[in-house]
Amino acid sequence: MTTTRQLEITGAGSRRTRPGIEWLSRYAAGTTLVVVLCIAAVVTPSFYSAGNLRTVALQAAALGVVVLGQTVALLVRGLDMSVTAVIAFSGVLVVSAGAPGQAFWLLLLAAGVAAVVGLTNGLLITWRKVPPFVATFAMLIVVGGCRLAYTHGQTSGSAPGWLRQLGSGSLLGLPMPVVIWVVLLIIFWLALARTRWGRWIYAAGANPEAARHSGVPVGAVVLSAYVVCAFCAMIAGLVLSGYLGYVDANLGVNVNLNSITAAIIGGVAFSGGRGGVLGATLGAILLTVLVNVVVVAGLPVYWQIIAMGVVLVLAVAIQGLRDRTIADGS
Amino acid sequence: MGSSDATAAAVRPGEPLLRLAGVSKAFGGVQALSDISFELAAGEIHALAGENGAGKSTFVKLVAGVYPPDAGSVVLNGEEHARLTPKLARQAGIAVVHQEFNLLPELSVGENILLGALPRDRWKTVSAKRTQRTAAELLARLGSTIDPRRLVRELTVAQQQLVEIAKALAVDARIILLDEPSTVLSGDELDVLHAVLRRLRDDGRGLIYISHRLNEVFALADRVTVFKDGRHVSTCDTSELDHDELIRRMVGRPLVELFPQRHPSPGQPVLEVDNVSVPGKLFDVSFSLRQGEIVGLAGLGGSGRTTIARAIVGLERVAAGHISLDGAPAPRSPAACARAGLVMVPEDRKTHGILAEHSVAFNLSLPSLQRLLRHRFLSPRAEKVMADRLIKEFGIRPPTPGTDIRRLSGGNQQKVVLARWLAQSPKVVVLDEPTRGVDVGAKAEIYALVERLRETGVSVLLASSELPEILGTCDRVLVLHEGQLVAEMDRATATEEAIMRAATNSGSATVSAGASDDDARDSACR
Amino acid sequence: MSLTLERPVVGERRAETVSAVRRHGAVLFIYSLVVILLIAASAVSSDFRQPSNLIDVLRQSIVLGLVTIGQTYVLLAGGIDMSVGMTSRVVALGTAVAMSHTLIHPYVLILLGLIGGGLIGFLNGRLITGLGAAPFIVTLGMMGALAGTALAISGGGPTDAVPDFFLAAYDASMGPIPVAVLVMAVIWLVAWFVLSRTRFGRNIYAVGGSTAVARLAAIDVRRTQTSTYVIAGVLSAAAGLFLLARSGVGDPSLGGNLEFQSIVAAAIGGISLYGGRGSLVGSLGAVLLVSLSSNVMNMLHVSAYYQDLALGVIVLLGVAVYRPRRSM
Amino acid sequence: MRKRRFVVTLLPLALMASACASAGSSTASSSSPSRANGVSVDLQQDAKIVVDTSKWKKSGPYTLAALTQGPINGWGLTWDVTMQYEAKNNSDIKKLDLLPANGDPNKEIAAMEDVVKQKPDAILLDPMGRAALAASVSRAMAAGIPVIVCGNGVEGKKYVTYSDIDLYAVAYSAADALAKRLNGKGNVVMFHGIPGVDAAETWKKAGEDAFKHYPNIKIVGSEYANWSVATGKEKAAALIAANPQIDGVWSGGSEMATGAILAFNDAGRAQPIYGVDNPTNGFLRLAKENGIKFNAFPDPPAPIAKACIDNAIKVLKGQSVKKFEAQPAEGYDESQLDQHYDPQLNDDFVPPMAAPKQAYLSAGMQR
Repeated sequence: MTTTRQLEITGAGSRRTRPGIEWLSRYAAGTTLVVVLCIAAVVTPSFYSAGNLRTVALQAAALGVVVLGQTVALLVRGLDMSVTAVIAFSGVLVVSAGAPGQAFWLLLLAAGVAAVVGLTNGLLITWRKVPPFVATFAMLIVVGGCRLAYTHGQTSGSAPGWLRQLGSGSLLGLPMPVVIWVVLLIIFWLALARTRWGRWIYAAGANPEAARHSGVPVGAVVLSAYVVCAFCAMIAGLVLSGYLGYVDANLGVNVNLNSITAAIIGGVAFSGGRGGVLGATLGAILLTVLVNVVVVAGLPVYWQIIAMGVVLVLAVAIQGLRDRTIADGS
Repeated sequence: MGSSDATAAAVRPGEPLLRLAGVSKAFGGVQALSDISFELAAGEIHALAGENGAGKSTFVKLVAGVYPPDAGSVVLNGEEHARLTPKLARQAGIAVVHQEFNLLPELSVGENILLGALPRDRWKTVSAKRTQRTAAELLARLGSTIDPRRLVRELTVAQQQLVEIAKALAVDARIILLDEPSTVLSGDELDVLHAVLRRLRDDGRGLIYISHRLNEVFALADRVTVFKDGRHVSTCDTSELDHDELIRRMVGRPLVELFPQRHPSPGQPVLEVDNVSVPGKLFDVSFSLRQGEIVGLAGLGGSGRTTIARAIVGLERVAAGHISLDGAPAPRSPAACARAGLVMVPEDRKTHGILAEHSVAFNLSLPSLQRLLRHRFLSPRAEKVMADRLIKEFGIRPPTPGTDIRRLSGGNQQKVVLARWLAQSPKVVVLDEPTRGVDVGAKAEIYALVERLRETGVSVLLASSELPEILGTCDRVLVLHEGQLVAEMDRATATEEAIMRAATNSGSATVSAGASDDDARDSACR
Repeated sequence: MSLTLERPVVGERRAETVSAVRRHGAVLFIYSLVVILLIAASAVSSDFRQPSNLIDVLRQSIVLGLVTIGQTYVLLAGGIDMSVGMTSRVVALGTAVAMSHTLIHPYVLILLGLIGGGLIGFLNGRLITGLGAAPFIVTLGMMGALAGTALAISGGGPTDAVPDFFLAAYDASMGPIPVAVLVMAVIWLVAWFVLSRTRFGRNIYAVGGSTAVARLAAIDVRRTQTSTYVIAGVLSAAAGLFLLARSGVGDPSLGGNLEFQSIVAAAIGGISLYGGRGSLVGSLGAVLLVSLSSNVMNMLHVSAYYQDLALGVIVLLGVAVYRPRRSM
Repeated sequence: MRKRRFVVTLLPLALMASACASAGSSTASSSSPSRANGVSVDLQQDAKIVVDTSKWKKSGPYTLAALTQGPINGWGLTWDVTMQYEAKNNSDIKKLDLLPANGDPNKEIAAMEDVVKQKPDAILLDPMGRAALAASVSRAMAAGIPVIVCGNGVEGKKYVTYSDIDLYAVAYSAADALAKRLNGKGNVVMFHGIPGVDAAETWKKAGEDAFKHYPNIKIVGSEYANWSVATGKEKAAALIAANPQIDGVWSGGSEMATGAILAFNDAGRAQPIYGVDNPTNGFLRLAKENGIKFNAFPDPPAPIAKACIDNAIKVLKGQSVKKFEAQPAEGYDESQLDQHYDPQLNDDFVPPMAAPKQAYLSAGMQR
């Protein structure tokens, strides 16, 4: 995933990991994805229609953008349960725009909300030592409550033209959200693998104490992770409402758990400091494909839900095998 | 003590408590132990010596039943075990006191000691009273009066060590393996530990004792067995050996000099610590450190050694006083301190020093990332060049920057932590227990590195619980006692006794205890 | 030998008081919030003051209480259970359907429901300890599987009505106090007792504190962890049955969000999400606080727009008292 | 070895789930009310039953408590605004306490218990679950407080009176009208609300029942989309991709139809004919802008909310009411769109109005 992870393969230690399991679990999301795609080819060939693939790409893009941020939060030993609220709030804020001239200010307002949410999350976690799950869940309720108080439940309005462009326009034949996603993916990959900040993120997640002793400003790094995550959610909110072209209070309801799940099945460790955005992105694609395949295949709703649960447990179980072999070996 | 008499009586005379015959163990292709034979008699303290990687830890795990041996047999109390499991080992009365404490900070002392077998009442409920009483009894047998109701996290390191040993007593262990129990202790704490261990020996128990402090081996052990590269080198009474001979057997060559030649040439004051206080830990401490000077910080555990080290690099909030670097106020955050050239190598390598899951290169480059940026991005090539250079310069083995650091030996890990900072060309380096858990060979290398640091004009503050280390490397010694600076000595006047006296605030009991330590050594050498 | 390591530490007594306050800070804070809320609401609303209302608050706290006890056990042993809400839903619906479609005696079905909850917990525990997979994800997967199962069982609609004795059980009272509240009090007591006074309870703390240490102390880590999931499963099942008694008919939307509510309640109550720290006393305070604030908002007719916000702020206040844990 | 054993433990999980699924679908609730010819038979019968309300008779003005869904969407807000306006302008009402459940049945059950302690003259209840609130209603009635149910039925029918449209009928009619416009043949996709929620399941059943009478209508997709425009659009996009020909869209709640209109536009496909119930102002706007052909059957919050209050006062005055007070729910199509669509109000508003427009505007529903 990152350069350091690749370097590790040259390690001289004698490990009792079985290469098959090692390989399988490293690419658990990828292998599961291939399996799902093969099943889809047999069961529902229409999955592969150009129109559907475009749909999948669009949906994966919105989730994918959040997953990037979620990955960073997970890398610093945290997680962000408040992304859903940020998605919905930023979508509502920007779309309830009246005059087109206000676009800039509304965008600024949405960015402000993301910054405040990210900073509050970060401060609660770094300064008050609140467990990330609880801190961000509290923020989920608060931001959701703020949205209700601000809008009085009213989320009416049409997406302005520029936002429509952002959500459903095309660039070089690619859907705009996909372009945004890929650009962000490259930025995140570079930032994590090839910048000082990225190293700090990994260090702060792998061993905060050691990182602090190595001159890493751990508090600021963790704080930045949550701000980054909130901004990703905000961007996803804009993309989603642009794609929708309509305001919806339920925007992004499933994204919370889906983004965490995608990152985890993509090989990002709950315990921090391990994994990367490429794997997490594979996880996001797997999840989106899975949701789409069960719809296209016309499975009854309870089978849809059960299938998702089982695939999830399987993917994590494969990773579990690897962690266990590592634990046994050391 | 009635119960200990019973224990002694249970051992059949003539038969060793533990006997290993021709035991071998390999991991992957690596032979960790080959053809080891070993005997532990009742009522002896048997030291195990050897460099890191000699197979001591494997030996401990083998006896504890964690690993089954590939060949050979383990005989416990005259009974042969082909497949010893942790459970069987426990039942046979084997207990291990590990190098890292295995205590639960959120539970009470009593619960920690009796964990897994808490005494119960008629109704199968855990009896708080009996837990307390039993734990207090066990602690009393170790000569301690720690309140069993206190939470472990509230104890000092030395007290935690006693709790660890009390755990072994709780299961009425007849064979106690102690894996470097003394590394965190100093001075009178060490004396207490030794007294406790002797008492256990006199009870008729067998103790296997691993330590890198050779003085201790001579002071405490009846016999010593030396391992090298997984092989048994020798077993003999400590009285048959002397210091140099033991080292020779361990390293396989005579060690000319553990400490390097010192070349002190102190310059201008670099670091000024002025009336610094940290609430509850440190009171009004003042001293200064000059360029190219190595100053030792001595004191008992909990005396504020580590606190002052942490305060200097911004890891402790200073309530009063000033710290200045080159005449200007020193930065107050660890990150800013690092940028200003004020760095610390922490005591606890595993939790504070290394990123275990990452590569050597990752660990080496962490503080120097700024210098690896090419057009704002990290250059993998620059990183590799730097890592290769440092690995070569510091003799880090294996010399592969991509290896996960957790696969390196303790000494090599410590070299990585040191090398990380040298790449930064710092002004002041604070070392906290730099050789803890490091073998003799690596120790010498680390001392040489410290001396080299000084030669490049770096000032070093060395906090250590090992007095020979302080005396062997430092130009000046500061002694702390309960958060206060109680003495300052230069190289010429400092002796172990003088430091000890200051560190204990000249408590007469401790001095005499120190003397008894010497007596013990004398008798062993005779 | 008169050697001792007991050296007086500077300001020890004061430090001990401080540490005691700090140790129980979260719990003290929660109970003071409860008291403040009680006093403030009593001063403002006469409806709130009525003893019958306060008893109602207690009864309303039962569902969350049951689930939170289970969640507390799981969290203390170092796990997390996201499937508790759906467990209660599946058990409630399954029992309701079985009561009207089989001839098995309802009492037996109630027992079977509890056993079913335990089995779900057992499966969670085995998957987590056996595969070494992250508890969050395993139980999340279980939550999905159970949600689907609940839909399949109910066919999406309400089930038949349950027998009358079941409803009566909810309404039964001894004097002014509902039997359900008394039973709940007993469950809290037993749960607290088991956790603090039995070997099993102390083992849970040990496992949550450090699996390595627990293993060295000859504690069966896997069994201990699995047991906590079983307990959570059984208690969630009980919560589901209680929900069923409250509604009289199995509703396929029962038990939603209980997983989040229980985790947040436990966390507010001072249970460490990293395991090994906290007590049921804190959890109880948090459950009371949540039930109380919802009741107060109903009594004071707080606008719907601001109810969520108010609840969120209370949660934030509750968790913001966290303090850095002193490391060893 | 151990690991393999645990992988095997996954199988029972899957088996258990599938067993439950198959067992469940066969034993699925039999308690569903009797229905025939596109209407709920039991409600038709209830509409003939006259309830004697003399035992509730009291002199006014009255204190009422209303447990509502809450403003989590336009439907709920329209409801609340209407009730609040009525409460302020009806001289028979001294006080109306509005307790929104924000969609959560557990919260509503707790609120019921709280309210019973406050002893209002009557409780007006929009139940968040037919089943979930059943016992609560009996308990309130047992405590001597008349419960007037509106907006959704309650199992057991222990309430005094129930005012609503026939939920089953509107969805059935929407499907029936759609099928007729398709001349009884073609490919249709169906959208439903939240799985397990009453209205969604009732409407789903109604739609399926209606289409059963048209053998040449093929259901090519049937998806839950949580009454969310966003989810509706996502699912519609997947179904559009999977099916080259879609002639009709039936949506149990117009939110998913709204999403489908957007999805068809994005895919560049011709818009199908829509059959929806509960048309929102937003659906009507998009229908107007895109020239959509549709049949819509309202589930109008404002008139039902008003009727709810009126019936409560009738009960308290001792006037007779029916067990089921049916509210009018006349369907309409695109030709009557302008009579229903109000461009001054926003997308969330659900027409028609039962209070003056100003009340809705000042509640934040202006466009």
